[in-house]
Amino acid sequence: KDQDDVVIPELDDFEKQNILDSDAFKSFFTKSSKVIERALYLDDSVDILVDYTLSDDSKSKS
Amino acid sequence: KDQDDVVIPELDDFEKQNILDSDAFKSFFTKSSKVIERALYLDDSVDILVDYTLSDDSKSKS
Amino acid sequence: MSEIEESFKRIQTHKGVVGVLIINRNGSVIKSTFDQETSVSYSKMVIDIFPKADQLLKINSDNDELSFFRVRSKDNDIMITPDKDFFLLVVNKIHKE
Amino acid sequence: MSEIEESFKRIQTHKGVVGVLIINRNGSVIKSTFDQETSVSYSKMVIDIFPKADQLLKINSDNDELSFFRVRSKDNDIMITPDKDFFLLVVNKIHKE
Repeated sequence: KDQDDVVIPELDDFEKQNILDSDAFKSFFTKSSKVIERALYLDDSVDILVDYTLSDDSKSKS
Repeated sequence: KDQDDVVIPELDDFEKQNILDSDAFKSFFTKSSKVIERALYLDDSVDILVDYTLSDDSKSKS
Repeated sequence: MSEIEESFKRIQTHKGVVGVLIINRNGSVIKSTFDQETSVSYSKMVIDIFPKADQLLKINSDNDELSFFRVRSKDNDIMITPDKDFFLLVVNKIHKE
Repeated sequence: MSEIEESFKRIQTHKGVVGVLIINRNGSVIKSTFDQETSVSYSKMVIDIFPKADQLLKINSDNDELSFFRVRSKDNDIMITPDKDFFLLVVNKIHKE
């Protein structure tokens, strides 16, 4: 498989910290974490894979 | 590209109709359409890519 | 009009929905509101992506079947529901109220 | 604790969240709550899937950048947000109330 041939470059702790401290990363994470948090809260309130028109019995079984 | 080498078998109208009339398809579509409809209604009510903490000005621009 | 037809129409006419595509696991188009070329383009991408998306889910959980796939851009939303035989794909234009 | 750290912790400790992974566009792990092997497995899959998911979106809309990716099974939810440099991946166990 192609995938097994892919080599993921490994970063050392210094390189990781430099990235975490960068403006590019902070900008990315500030925006992206909000999207994920909204998605998580949405997930908590409604599960689109659950059929709410079913009786409680059916729902428990599925 | 691999993708361009993929050959999608083409069905004639008779074959399509047979599939559409099958129990396997009806079962699939009944379940799947409900998931999609719930997802669409959810999409209408909240857009997770929109930052609701921004002022209306920022929101309009984005 | 059958219940299936009614469901299809409801999705198709939902505000913002640009198109609806149904394919089988071989990628053959069963029903589509897109033109032929667009349908085949989507179909090829779907049968290419789905095994990989399935693998992604299985990294952390062995027996769990992929039930829903979604990609969003600012303006577009593509949703796909699979079963063992078929895929239902819906393209939705995000509308801002 | 920085705002970044706080956001990371909030996501990590959200009910049902199994793990959080941040990688760059080369797939290198920048931060992760998963073990090394799992992190690399997810990373390889993400950088394999994303160009294809991006292509899927571009079938019907040229200039639209992929902003959110999601795959659901009955019990698991994998969400990924990208930008031009990074990917944030969160695995959530679906809990039924």
